[in-house]
Amino acid sequence: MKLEEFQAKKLFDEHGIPVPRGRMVTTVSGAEAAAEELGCPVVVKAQVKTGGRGKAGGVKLARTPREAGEAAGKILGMNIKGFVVERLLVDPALSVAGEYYLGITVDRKRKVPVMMVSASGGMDIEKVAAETPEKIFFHPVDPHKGLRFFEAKEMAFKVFQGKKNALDAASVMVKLWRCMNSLDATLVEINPLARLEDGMIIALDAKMVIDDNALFRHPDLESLRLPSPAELKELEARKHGLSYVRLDGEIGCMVNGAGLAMATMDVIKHLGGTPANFLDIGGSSNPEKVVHAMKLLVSDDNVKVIFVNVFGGITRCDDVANGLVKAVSTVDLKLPMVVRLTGTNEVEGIKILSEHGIKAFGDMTEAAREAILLAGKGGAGR
Amino acid sequence: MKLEEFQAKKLFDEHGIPVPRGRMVTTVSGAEAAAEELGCPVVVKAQVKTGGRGKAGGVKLARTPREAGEAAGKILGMNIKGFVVERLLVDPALSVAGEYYLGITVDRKRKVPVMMVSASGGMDIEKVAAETPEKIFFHPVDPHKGLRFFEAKEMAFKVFQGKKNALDAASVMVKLWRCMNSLDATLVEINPLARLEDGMIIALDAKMVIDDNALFRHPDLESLRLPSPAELKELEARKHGLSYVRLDGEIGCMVNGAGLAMATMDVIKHLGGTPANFLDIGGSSNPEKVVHAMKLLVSDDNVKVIFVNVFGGITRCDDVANGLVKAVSTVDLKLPMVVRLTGTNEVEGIKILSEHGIKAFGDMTEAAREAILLAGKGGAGR
Amino acid sequence: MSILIGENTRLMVQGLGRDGSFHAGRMLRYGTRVVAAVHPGREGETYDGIPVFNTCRKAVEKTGANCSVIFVPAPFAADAVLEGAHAGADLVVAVTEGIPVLDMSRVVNELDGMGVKLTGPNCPGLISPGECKVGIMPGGIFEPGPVGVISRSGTLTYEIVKRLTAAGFGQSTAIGMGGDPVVGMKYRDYMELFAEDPGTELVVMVGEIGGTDEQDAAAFVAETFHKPVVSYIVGRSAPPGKRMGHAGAIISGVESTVEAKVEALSRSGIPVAETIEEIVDLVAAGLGGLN
Amino acid sequence: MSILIGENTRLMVQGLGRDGSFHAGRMLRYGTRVVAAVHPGREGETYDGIPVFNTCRKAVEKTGANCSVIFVPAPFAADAVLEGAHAGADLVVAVTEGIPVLDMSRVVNELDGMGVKLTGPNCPGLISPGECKVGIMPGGIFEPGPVGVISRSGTLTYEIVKRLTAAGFGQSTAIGMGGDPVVGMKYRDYMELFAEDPGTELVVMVGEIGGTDEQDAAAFVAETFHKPVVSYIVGRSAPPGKRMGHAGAIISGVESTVEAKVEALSRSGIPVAETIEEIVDLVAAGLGGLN
Repeated sequence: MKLEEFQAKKLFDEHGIPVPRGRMVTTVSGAEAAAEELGCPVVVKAQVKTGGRGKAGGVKLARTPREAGEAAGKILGMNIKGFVVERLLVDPALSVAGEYYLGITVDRKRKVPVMMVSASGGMDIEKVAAETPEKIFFHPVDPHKGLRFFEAKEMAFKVFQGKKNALDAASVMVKLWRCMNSLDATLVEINPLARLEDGMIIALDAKMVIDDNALFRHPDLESLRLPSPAELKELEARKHGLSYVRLDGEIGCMVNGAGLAMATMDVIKHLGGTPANFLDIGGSSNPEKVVHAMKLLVSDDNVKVIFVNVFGGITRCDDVANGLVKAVSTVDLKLPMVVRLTGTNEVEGIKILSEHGIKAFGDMTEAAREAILLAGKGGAGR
Repeated sequence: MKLEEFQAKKLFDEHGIPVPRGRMVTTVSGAEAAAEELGCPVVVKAQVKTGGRGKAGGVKLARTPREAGEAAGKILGMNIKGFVVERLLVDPALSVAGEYYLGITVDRKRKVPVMMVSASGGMDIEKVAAETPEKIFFHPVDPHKGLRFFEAKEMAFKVFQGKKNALDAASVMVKLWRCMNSLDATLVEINPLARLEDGMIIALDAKMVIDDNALFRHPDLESLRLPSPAELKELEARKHGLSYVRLDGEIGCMVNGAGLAMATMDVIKHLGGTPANFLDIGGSSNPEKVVHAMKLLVSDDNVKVIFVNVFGGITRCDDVANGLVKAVSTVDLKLPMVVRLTGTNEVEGIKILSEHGIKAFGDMTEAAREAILLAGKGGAGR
Repeated sequence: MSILIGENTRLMVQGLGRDGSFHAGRMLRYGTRVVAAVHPGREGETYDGIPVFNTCRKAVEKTGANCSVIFVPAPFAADAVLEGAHAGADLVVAVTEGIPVLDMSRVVNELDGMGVKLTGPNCPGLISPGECKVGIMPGGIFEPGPVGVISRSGTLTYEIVKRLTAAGFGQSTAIGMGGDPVVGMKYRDYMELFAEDPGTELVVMVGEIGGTDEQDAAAFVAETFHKPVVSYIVGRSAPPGKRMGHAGAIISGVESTVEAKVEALSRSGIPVAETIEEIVDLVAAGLGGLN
Repeated sequence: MSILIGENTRLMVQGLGRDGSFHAGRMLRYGTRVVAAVHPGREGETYDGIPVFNTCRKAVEKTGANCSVIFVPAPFAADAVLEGAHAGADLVVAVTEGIPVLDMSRVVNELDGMGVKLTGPNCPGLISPGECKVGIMPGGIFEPGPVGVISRSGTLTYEIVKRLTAAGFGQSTAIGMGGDPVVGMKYRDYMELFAEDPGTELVVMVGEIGGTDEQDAAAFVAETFHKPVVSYIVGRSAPPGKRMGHAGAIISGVESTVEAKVEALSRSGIPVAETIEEIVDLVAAGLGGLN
């Protein structure tokens, strides 16, 4: 679960990390009032769960409350990489003397959280990583022992000048790790971590991703979910045990297993078709799941044909067949459907389908060809 | 810092360990009101920071609020091993089906916390340990990884019958460790951990000792300190960097270092005298400490002679000498004083003393003999 | 011949829920020596002839189990892996999906320190066809043979294995290493074992978008792995993740796209199949080249 | 001859506060090779000719320090021990008093795993007379010689050493192992080293009430230590601790009184002095018995 900046800053604050005392607002008048209350100048920042917000014009400086309102008017409703801006963070504008980068994420390769620190903070940290990697310092965190102060201190003295700056930064590092660990985050990031002219070390931005799988330990965090419309659909799918991502193609795919789902999309594209989505129905045999998956597919107007590709393992083909039969009648399916069914209880599954007039392929490539052919006839069935 | 039962139970409760919903009271009428509110029968329990309370008559069952008041009247003011009862815990009396022992403390030998569990809970667990040690199960806790559920489960299935009891007990174990770890306790103990007739696993008693050295991390816990008059004196000493325990002898000792302080007491006793106290002035050279130590010694009416035994190391003899000179005048010392001073800056120290008419011994045994001799003349100087 | 699991595997099944009990029976009937099941509160029972214990420690004591497979629900699965490992399993196979990643980081590090091997989590397990199955794969599509299979995915592996078997290329051991960000053994760990296994003549490596495991494996193969390797990578048309923050990109240092992986593999001399069908051809060529 | 510290010791001093800076100078003048001091924010300075660094890692890199002594205040001392150990010290001596016991439990376990030795905390340190002093003892009372001294206390050690020196019995190495519930090395760890040290002919073991370290040492001596050992235990007239809870008593299993310790020592053939004066006689007898 990705958090928006204002949410991450609140959690950082609760863990003792210095952050500006900003206000989250959703309207032009709210932004004006916040600027009035905080005192100008302020920064008006789009709250979107993606990077590149600054370059897209989603962050503006305002010297008066009126300017803050104008900035809010421009930013609200903006579409930044698919996210429509609904919320703004109005932060006091601070006098920055230096910008640093600080982040911790789980490294797949080392299999532990790794902290990254750099004196080259600000917008282009990935460019720094690519062009001058020596400017970024890495420190693996022992997941049992945690990040200790002496480790943070060693990192801090490489990047920050002077005792106070270094020890303050080390303290932020330790608190950032504790925040990550206690809330089961998979990413915490401060860019920039700023040194102000008055000497304070403070988080001017905040990114945080909570591990969905750990939310059972943090029921209170569930309320922080502010899904965009696209995310809402994915979330609804997730609730039914489905993993769904919408694309822009014509062939609606329903597959068991993420790897096979990707292979299915690849073969469609390889043969000249366009997949409408990624949809993994996972590894259980519940016919209801198939019904939900079908509803999801037909709710997308772009979809011209349904392509079901199931290789039974844990999933049993007869269960899938029963689910499909039920789904077709439940959603009153008007679109053509191509089914490929093989694996555990294949014979039983195919029998069920054929009793309901549904043909099943044994080979996925053949089935994909048929689906593309039908999609080419484009919505004829509609 | 030892806690009283009602305090420990509150902290256990905050960590999710089931405890009875009792009330702490300090008066007879308070006990009656609590019994009324909780519903009878209730147990009225003396709150003292020592064991053996039950045998001393400090725990009574009451079937009516009036009985609760009567019990409170008997227990309040009772002296249990030097602790005068000022507070009572009134707990609902529960129907107990089984009593178990559960404790965690830091094992000096293994150097890690060790959990102990036994089906032989109740009063005489030390007897069980001595006579049938096989009835107590030990489990060392990795201080970095903590007590994991699977470890607790293994222990629980050795001691508790049935899935629910074992898993509930395992859960209490894990929570007890977390309570210990998060509050820096050196001891947490539940005796008995009871299985009620309704199947609940619950802590009927609670003992907890917080590490004084870790209180800087838990400033909120400082308010839990409820010192008895004797403890108050030790606490006051502690504030001035002194470690003090009163005894019943005649020779007031002031020594630097716990080992040498014990050796001094031993030599006094070996030579036929009686030490009035243990007093370690520690390892720093602050003359003010010596003044405070002197005040502490003369506040004890039993003391007939002051015996100062200092071996300079970090502590410098000249600092001690200056402190003594100041102390003698500050408290207007009427008692005879024997000083033994050697080690770092010995020459300077002895010179200061002799300028003020104070003789210093070089050998501690000789000095001890002199102190005993003077004590024998008993308060002549008074 | 095979790696990791075989005739000497004495398996305990942790978690006799719906999936655990179903697959305990399936593994048993495949020929795996399922010697124990662990489910708190059911000690003394038998399930499908398998004795049930409250704890892994007891199970190992009584049955000499040396391998464990985890079907425990996600919130308790990390603890279950530790229980299996501390009780004495040399190899733990975690089928469970949805374990928190920091939990797994702790578990993987602890198991590494103990010298206990871990496959998964979120994986279909391992199978040494004809000998032993530890996991949830449909046993029927596998046949003994000279091809080692390592994959990050489950059903895609079945898809590929079915074609290999149909073409006459049996498998020594097939492994689904799991799709989570932090898993136990990875391609190169399994390849080190395949390198020593006389029964394995060629390895099929099935990868996907994300991470850099395939690149690491490619580097390892180029340096020290002397058997032919054939590869296939899915995810060309996968939706790009809406990435948040830069830490991930900084840490991996390289791109985790299909193209980047294919390039790394090709540079290491590993042929990459364009389609699933082509895998069989590449295997045929690889094995043919041996003779 | 000596154990643990000597001519090859290259010491860094962690914490240049009041005590740290005072004793850095003292150690230097005793002859210890104090090669570095560590105090955040003072890198580039020198103190008493000793170069100062922000971190131990830098200090070790630049000076090759292999031993560290901790004068850092209690709330930060456990972290400082870890810093010294992880930077490369083989031996860390923690003088600081008042470190939380669970912190020390974690630190001691981590150092054990790393193979780094720890003396203390809450200890006066070690001295190999004439060669090297790492700690806070008054150097003047010590003389080189054949007696190893291990004690749980500071000033009591000085009391005893002064008498030994006056009687002509110099010391190989004298150690205050620290009085806290959890400390690094204990009697038997030091005895293992004394056993291998040709310069040590006899060991004086100074114990006190509490714990069972003396009993453990007695058992070790009876089994495997072949040099004469002389002992002294204080605390006969110490006030009994107002004990809370039973866990401590259950765990030790035996009594931690002076009497129990004396009995265990005697049973192992270790003579126990009744008075401080008697220690010298026992040492004389022990060394005399050698010739």
